[in-house]
Amino acid sequence: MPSTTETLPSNGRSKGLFQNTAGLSTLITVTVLTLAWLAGFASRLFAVIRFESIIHEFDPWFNYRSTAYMVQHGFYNFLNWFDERAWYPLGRIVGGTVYPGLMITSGTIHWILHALNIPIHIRDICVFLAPVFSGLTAIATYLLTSELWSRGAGLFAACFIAIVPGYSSRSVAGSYDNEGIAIFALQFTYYLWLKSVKSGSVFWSICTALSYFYMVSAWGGYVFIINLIPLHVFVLLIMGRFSQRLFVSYSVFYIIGLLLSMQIPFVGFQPIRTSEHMAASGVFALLMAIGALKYLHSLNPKGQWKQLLILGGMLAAGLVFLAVVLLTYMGVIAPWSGRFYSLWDTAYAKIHIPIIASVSEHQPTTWSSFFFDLHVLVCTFPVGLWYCIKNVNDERVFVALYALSAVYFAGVMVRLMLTLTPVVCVLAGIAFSILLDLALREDEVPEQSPDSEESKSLYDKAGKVKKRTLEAAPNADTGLGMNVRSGTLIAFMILLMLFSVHCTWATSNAYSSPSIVLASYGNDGSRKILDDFREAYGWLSQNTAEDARIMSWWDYGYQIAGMGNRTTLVDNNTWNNSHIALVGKAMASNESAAYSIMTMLDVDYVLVIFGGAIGYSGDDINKFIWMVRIAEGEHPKDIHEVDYFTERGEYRIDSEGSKTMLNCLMYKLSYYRYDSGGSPPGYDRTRSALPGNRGFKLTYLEEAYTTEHWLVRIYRVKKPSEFNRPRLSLAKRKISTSNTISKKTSRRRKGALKNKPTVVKGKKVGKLE
Amino acid sequence: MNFKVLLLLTITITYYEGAAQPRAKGIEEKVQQLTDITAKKSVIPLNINKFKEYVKSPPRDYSFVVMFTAMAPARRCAICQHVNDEYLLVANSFRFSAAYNNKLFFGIVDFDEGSDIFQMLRLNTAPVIMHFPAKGKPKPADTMDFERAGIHAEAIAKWIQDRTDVQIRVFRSPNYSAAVAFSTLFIILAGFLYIRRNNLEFLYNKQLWAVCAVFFCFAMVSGQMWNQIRGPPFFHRTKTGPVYINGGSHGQFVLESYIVAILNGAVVVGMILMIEAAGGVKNHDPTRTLAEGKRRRFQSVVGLILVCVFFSLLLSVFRAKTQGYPYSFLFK
Amino acid sequence: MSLEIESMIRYTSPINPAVFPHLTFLLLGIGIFFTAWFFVYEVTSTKASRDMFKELLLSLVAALFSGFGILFLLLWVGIYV
Amino acid sequence: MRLPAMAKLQFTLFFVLFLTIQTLSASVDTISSDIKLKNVDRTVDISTQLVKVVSKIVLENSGKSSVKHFLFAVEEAAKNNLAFIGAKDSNSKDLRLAETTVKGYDYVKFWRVELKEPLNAGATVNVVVETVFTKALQPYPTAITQQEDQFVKYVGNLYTYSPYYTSTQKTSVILNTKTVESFTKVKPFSQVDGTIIYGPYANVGPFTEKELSIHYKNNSPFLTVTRVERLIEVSHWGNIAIEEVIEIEHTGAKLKGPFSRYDYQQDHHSGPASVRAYKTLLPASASDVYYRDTNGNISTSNMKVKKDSVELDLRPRYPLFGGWRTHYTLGYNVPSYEYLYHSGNEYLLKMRSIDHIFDDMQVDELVTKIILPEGSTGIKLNIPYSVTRLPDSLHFTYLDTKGRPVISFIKKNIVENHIQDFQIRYTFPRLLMLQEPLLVVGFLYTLFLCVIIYVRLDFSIHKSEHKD
Repeated sequence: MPSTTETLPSNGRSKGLFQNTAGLSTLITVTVLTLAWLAGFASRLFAVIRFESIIHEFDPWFNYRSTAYMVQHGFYNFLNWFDERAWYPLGRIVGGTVYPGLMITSGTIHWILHALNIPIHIRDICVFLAPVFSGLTAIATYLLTSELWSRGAGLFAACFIAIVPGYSSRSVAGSYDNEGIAIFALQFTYYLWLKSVKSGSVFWSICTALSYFYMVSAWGGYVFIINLIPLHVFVLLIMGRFSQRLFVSYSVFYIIGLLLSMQIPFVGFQPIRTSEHMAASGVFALLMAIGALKYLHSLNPKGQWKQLLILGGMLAAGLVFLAVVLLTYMGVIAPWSGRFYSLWDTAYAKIHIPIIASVSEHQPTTWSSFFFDLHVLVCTFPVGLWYCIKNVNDERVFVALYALSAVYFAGVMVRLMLTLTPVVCVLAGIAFSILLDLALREDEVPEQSPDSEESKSLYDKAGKVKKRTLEAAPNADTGLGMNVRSGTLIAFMILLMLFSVHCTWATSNAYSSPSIVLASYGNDGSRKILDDFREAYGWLSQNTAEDARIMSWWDYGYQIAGMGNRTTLVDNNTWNNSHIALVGKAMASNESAAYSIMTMLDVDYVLVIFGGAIGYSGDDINKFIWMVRIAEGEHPKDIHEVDYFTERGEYRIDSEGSKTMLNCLMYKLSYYRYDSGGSPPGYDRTRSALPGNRGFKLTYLEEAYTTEHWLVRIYRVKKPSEFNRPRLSLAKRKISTSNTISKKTSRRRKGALKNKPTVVKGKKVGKLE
Repeated sequence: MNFKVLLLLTITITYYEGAAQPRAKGIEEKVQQLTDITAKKSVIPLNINKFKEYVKSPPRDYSFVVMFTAMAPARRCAICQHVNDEYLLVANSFRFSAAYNNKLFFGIVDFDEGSDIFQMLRLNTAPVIMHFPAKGKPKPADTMDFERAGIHAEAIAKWIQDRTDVQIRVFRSPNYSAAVAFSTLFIILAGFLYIRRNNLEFLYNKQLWAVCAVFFCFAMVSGQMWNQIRGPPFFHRTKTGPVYINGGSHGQFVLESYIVAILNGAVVVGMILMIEAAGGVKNHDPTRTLAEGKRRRFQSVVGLILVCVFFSLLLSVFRAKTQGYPYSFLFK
Repeated sequence: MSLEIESMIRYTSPINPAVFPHLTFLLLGIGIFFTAWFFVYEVTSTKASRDMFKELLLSLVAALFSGFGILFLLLWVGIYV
Repeated sequence: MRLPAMAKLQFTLFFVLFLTIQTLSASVDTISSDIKLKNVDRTVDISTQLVKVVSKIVLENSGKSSVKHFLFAVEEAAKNNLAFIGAKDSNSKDLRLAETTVKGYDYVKFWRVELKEPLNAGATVNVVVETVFTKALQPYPTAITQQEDQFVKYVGNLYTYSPYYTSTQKTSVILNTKTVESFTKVKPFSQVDGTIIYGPYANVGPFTEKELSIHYKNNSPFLTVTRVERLIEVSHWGNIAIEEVIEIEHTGAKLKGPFSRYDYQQDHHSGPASVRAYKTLLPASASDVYYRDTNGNISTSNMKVKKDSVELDLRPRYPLFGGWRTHYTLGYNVPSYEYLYHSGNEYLLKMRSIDHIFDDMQVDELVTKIILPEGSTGIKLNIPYSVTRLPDSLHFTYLDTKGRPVISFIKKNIVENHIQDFQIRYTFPRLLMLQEPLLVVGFLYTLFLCVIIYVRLDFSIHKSEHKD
């Protein structure tokens, strides 16, 4: 962390140079924040330096595509954009199903730059948006923390969040996703909220509402805000910390925030119709009730108001709660959505929503990934929490709640580590600043005790250090003493060093691969670029019909649309489970059954990812079992997960594998004429096994293209007229194949072996015997 | 429908056989008896004779699902009870469902009644749920695999549907236990507060709250949620002795998470010690005696050692789990 | 056609592209130094101890040097304006 | 958006058409009877995707008066495929050519070749006329599978097509292959390895046509550049940036049936008609070359620096089979002293209007845009061959205020022989070069002024200091 280590020298440089501490503090703050910004920006550029300025894995491609669309066609056309390239034949109303904040942000930047005749391509703006915003996040964190504790703590927190892997994991250059800007909006909203609670001014609460509006437009995680702030208010009420300031700030924020948030097409009426938002309105009602009671109390200060107040408050709370429950049962308010519900009932998703469970980032979090993402912060932020609670006030209540809820969510889902990271940085910053502050302060400070409340910050430490070095000797034995202090200092500098190197390492090794371009390293350290994805998408975009429909598993939908510019059936916005299940069914069923599905969806090409040749583990065969599960969820009659496992319940693709597995479409498309890939020929490096069913022929599809390393395989679905047998017999075959596929295909394969002993087959025969 | 074809086939065959050997019970008779028993209780307890008669002997047009278990407390089979409940649940919901027909029956064999059945089927574990198809011998897939499917009633129902195309919707009597527990807890709490209503300042004891919060953080950060969802073993036993730390970064043992929580805690305690030694955040200027100075020096040194040692321990544990992690501090 | 190609001389840049990086570092360095000085002066001087002329001078020098520095930076990275 | 541009383009096209018609109607020639072709030695090179015809003509003036020029004719069938025509005399000096017409022969395309010095009566002169035809070779069969060879059919004229009487002539067709399915057999002819020689034929009258058709194997790359957009950006800071946006299609026999990566990997001879890679020659001084498409860099390419050129071995993302297309962007920088000349404020840019893309290339459409520095005036363009000049436009980029003038012209049906220099003259006051840096300086200075004013305005910094 260059920046924190930078702060002390900058102190040293500026020591005694100026007397005006106020200006000096501003100067140092600005310097540190700038350095934090630079460090954060620089530490996110590994991907660009190693590869190129390119949009990363999946969702960013959609964001990029819609941003480009907006830049080209203007904002209103974007809001009304009906994308017929996605979810064929349903299509997708993009304007109404995205959080447009991201696109608007980068679109605005693009517009400004071009107004200044700076012709930067929109792609580059998208690539570098997140790193730039990380700097803003650092500043927002600084503001938040200095509201909470002190400016020194704020600087620490800013430097932490600038480079902590838990945040840079989602904001490296190229990962153009909502989180990149949402975290900034989150922190800034919280800062403004604390400001408004502190000051109780309408201005700040309106600012809060506006920032909240930006957050709503940017990310679905705004629900976290709209539940955390009411929780804060509620807890304050319970603690008997009701005040006019609270009343004003919350009611203004709630009303304006509600109205603004409903302006986002995608959100629409959810804020008043869904349970996720009910806490806010409930607390609002409660606050109103208590405000009224307070007012009554103020009318007549005598009498048994206290009991009445408590009683009335409880009554109001009960009423609100009952009302919400009642409305939910009446169906006026939608119950919690699955994704949200799975946060509480942790087993829910696994049983009911395989699509959510299938995503790796929805898994619970192990301690090692906590440590990986937060390193030293993970074991220092409880200290900050401790002291925040020990000397509590309104805003520290808030940060405590923030920490507790965020840490719970992070425990449930790896993905929500993102919401935990900022608060961890804040609290750890507080902890470090307390400690170093004390370690650097003199022992007896009679004349400084008055201003010591504010001197609890970074900038005037160094000056004191220099001072105390002069006359440390006399009171060394009564106080901590020089050695201890310097020991502390050195130790913690080492910790921070470790933290910074860890952050750099983690960001560069774990979070900086575009996953579009793969790099394989030879023994001599030479790097080989595997560019198969772009090869395949480029082929699609150039050599297929404009309106060709590509069937693939949903992971690749956005990339096909973004790079291949072709129509897809399903994509990463998994809004229609049954459609995905249909594709899964097609992949999971045998060729003829799949063909009927594909003709039903008039598919022209099928695209599968096959890593067997280069040992790429994230390919479709490894994801296949999820396709089966999702398909089974919708079509329990036709697809049974059990059929794809061996008798012993293993999932394997070699000759031991189950018949259904060896004859399903996905298997055939992956291994069709796959005989290269090292020795023995046809050896699957990913599964490290020899495919069980080989040398088969495809009746209904033909290989259209296969990339250089076999990573992407594209097949063309033949038209009914193109079969090597009359159209009529198709119907017959479909009936007859219901449960005797295995025999049929095996017989057909034998026939093929006998009839056409080509070189390949000859080799294989040799292998088989 | 393919299954229907099979059924027809079996029926014809069984008819033929029935004609062939009159002394074996006719199919209708058996079905009749079974239906009668089922009318009384949804799961038919089987001893060796009944088992032979209803389940093994050929003329059958119904498929039989049998659970082999050991319910006797002497057997000390904890899971058996659990599986039994779920199994009963399935059986009942089939019994009282609209899809009820006499093509599927549920049986139960307790080890203490029918140990010879266990021997006959060469079973040496319990509980086992097996399906005896209407025709042919049970295939390996006819034995339910608890490891993969789990022992929930839904899983059993699903498995049954796989084997015999009979679909069973499980009617779980809604589970109020959680609600009840919560309400009781709430009532107790309320009552407690009501009793202590004249001195509630323990509620305002920040120490208490802080401790709770910090411990919650430790629990979460050490991955207790993961344990709760994934249910890993407490620790791993190998020939070379017990292993406490899971090798991979994607897994962890329960004990491991406790260890990590303790390490974190130690670091936190160390830091707090140092801060308190240095005078705490409320800088009440500390008393200036030599003894006091010594104590504070000692305390902060202890805190420093705690922080450094335990953090580097944590780091080395993490390093052991993460392949190719280059950095370490104090210890390898 | 006023003059023929033979009578013309080959056009080379007024500044040898090889020295762009050095120029960039030099000018930007000076520019940043003055900018820093300017800002330090701004934040650390009270409104009493502020000298308009000095501010203007500082900012002008800073602007000049960093302006040319930025230009050569652009040229160096390949944006030929 | 693009419609007005189209409209403009159309308008200019009509305008130019109109002009050409004017000129044509102006130049009408007659076939003088006293010119004879003593001997014509014609080589037809059809070993690539182009048809290059080089006819060495011995011209004889059998009349009384001397002649200054003669006519060269292109038969009706081939005249639409004609991409380039050029004539040289015996010591290979270029002769001036002008398109013309002849009464009664409207269907034929005539070119008037101006001789350097008039040909006296009875004298002879040697003239070499080179013509290049594109799209004259038809793949037959039109669709082949991955493993098959590509066969094409050439249909031409057995005799030299000429408005004059030809005494003796000889035609040798270069195929570079022995596998010839069929070819016209008119005695005397001989087939020596890779070449078919017809003739000599004696005494052929004017305008005689006889079909010559050859059906043979031709696996040479049939790549057509459907469109090139060449952007030349001149900067007076010593650099000329060139960017070419290229769209390529394989116009040989279409790929029939599946593409099998397995077969393609097994032996390197599989897919004989497919194009794995090709070489592009850049100027020797080209630096920081980039090669990318809309999805980012194309990592499969490597660069060899030769002494007289930079050879770029471009591999498209995927091999090109019949009917497959690809597109990419190729850009590089060259120092200005290579191509830019000046005296005082007068500048002259002398550059290739199109550069080498691959050997024997055929380009359907070329758009060349030249971006001159901001503030350059008096722009004059001249090009060795006729092009369609598009209306000038403005281009805005870094630190521009009123935009840079853009000169652009368009030409269709281009082959390698068109790689020639254009010249563009303009005046540019050198002081304008200071404009950009001063822009930046002014911008920064205003920023600083804002800061100064802000500090004067607002003292909340101090207040906020004391507050928390």
